[in-house]
Amino acid sequence: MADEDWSGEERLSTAERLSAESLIVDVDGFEGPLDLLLMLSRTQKVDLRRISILQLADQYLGFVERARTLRIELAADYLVMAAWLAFLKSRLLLPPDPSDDGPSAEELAAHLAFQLERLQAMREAAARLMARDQLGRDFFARGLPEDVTRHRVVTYSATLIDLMRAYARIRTKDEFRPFVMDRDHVFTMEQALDRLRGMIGFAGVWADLTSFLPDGWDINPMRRRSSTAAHFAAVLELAKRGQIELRQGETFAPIQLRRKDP
Amino acid sequence: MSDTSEPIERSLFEAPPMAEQERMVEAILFASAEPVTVAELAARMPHGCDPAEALVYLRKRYEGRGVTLVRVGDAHAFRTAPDLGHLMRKETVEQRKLSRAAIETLAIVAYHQPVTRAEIEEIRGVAVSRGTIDQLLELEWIRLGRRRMTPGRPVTFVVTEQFLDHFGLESARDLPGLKELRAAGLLDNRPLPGSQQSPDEDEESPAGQSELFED
Amino acid sequence: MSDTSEPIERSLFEAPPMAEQERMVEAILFASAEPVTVAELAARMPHGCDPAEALVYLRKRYEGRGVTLVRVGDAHAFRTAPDLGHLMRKETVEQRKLSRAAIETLAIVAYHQPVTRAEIEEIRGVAVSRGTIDQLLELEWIRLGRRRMTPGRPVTFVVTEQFLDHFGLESARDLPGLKELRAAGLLDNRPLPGSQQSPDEDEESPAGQSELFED
Repeated sequence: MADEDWSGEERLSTAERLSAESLIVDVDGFEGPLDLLLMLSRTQKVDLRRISILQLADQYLGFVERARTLRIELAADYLVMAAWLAFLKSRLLLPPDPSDDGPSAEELAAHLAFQLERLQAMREAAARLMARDQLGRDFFARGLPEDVTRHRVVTYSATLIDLMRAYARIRTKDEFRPFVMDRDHVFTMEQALDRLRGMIGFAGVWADLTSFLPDGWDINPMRRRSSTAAHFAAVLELAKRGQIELRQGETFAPIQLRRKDP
Repeated sequence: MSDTSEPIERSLFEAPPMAEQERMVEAILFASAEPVTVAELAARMPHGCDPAEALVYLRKRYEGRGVTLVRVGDAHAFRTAPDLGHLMRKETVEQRKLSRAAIETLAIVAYHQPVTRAEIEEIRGVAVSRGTIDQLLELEWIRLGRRRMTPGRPVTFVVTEQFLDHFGLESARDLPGLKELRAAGLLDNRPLPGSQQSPDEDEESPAGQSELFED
Repeated sequence: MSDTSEPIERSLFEAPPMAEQERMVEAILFASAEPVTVAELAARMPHGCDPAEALVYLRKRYEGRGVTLVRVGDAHAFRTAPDLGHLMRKETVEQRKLSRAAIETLAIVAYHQPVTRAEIEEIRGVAVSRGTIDQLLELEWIRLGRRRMTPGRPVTFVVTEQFLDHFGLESARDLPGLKELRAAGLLDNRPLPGSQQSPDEDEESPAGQSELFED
């Protein structure tokens, strides 16, 4: 019973999700691209295998155009099929490209016809299944099952859904920590400035900036970049204060520094 | 350990006569709302009983009655005769209305099992909405099957005994029109032409394609 | 269900034959959750039926069977024959849901087996009480696995056959991965942007996860 408390919240959001999705689904009773095609093929009143895919594609693309003006959410689901059909249509219209080793327009059309036929078959199978006599509607189980004995055994139960939800909950817990920058590989300018202040006293002769980088910050590329940038910014700051001199032979040449004697 | 005592017990008490075994099976099945397997029957009946044989007699006895003995997978149950459903209106439990997507998904799982989510989407031509599979799992009409031994090792779905029980099927082989659909090649998983060139990715191609439909 | 017009049609002519009325009473009594009175039977059966007479025949039919027709006050019901009461020893089972701690622990064992107690605590982020593990052991959903070859040689836990049975799984490998959980809508919670990349990469490697199952 206590369990209901925490699973209730998830169940609610499932319902919310369902209702959110049915908004898209309920448009004119259409559910998806193939669904629409089935309807279109039926209005052509011909064998699915013999329909003009070209004509179908035209009608379909027309529908998507109209649908887009009505509901923008609809388009997202339909557009992939529309793009595919537009491609198929262009294939059917243009002479085959001999250098293209992809499937021919005929193959694509045949596959589409197969998909349509298979979906139609599944629709019919689903209808036949639901038309069957069903338990609790057409036939019934014993209304008063007898579990006679007083011998009481407590069993604990959990469903697979409970198990998966529990695991999902644990695994996503970590994802909810507040957003913080990962500072493992970041060397700040303040840190570099502190370091250099102590070191410039010994920089009587020109020395490469890179030689001032801290130990362990030159192997990992991320650390190297970060510490180089921090130290570069720091020496600029020190030069501005007139504590050091900087020089660079040419563009991209090593930057060198030395203590500026007063 | 208990095996050693078995022969002694048997020699002391013979198995009850078949008519008596039939009564026992009748009582156990009548008392249970859920189908009971032969193994469960055997476990509850005295040593040496043959519930499978008793079931044959019992089934015959109830032929044409208001209550009949049906088989559900490996198990058996008493159910009211379907032609008397109209008398039971009072007992009807308000059933959750399944969405069209859920019904189609259920049919695809039943006819194509074991089937992956990607395959379901390939057949339906649209993404399977998140709640749909959830709902069928919660109804305990489908469950997870073995993972498919293809790249990504996707989970598969199969129908359950509860599904068979609900739709009055002895086994998934008894699905209406199964043979015809198979003969017509409509249960084949035919990949999109052109995706064959790379056999490694072949299995993945329906998945890759249907991901395009995902939001 | 299409039979709804039947009773009306029949009532214009005559009541169904007694054998048919007997079937009806049999089905109604079987499916009803409570004993049914003659008046209730009459109300549910077609016009002109005589349930009292049908009950007499039905009672006779079930004489000496595994199930008998008994009178409970004014009403009638099927009951197990008294001499077979011992077969109903199927304990009355009280179902309780597992505690949140227990189900989380179980999930971690299933997904990460073989796993030590310290590892379970690390993944859950809280201590696991002795009672929780004992309960899962007692339920025979987890058992002790091999000792880990690390300092202290801690015991590990793995899931059992009974676990697979209860959850309708063919193997622990068939458990869906995080990505599939999310696809199935079981992971409603969207991660915060920024923390998204690395966990997603984790999910992409179900192979890595399933390696944990290798022994």
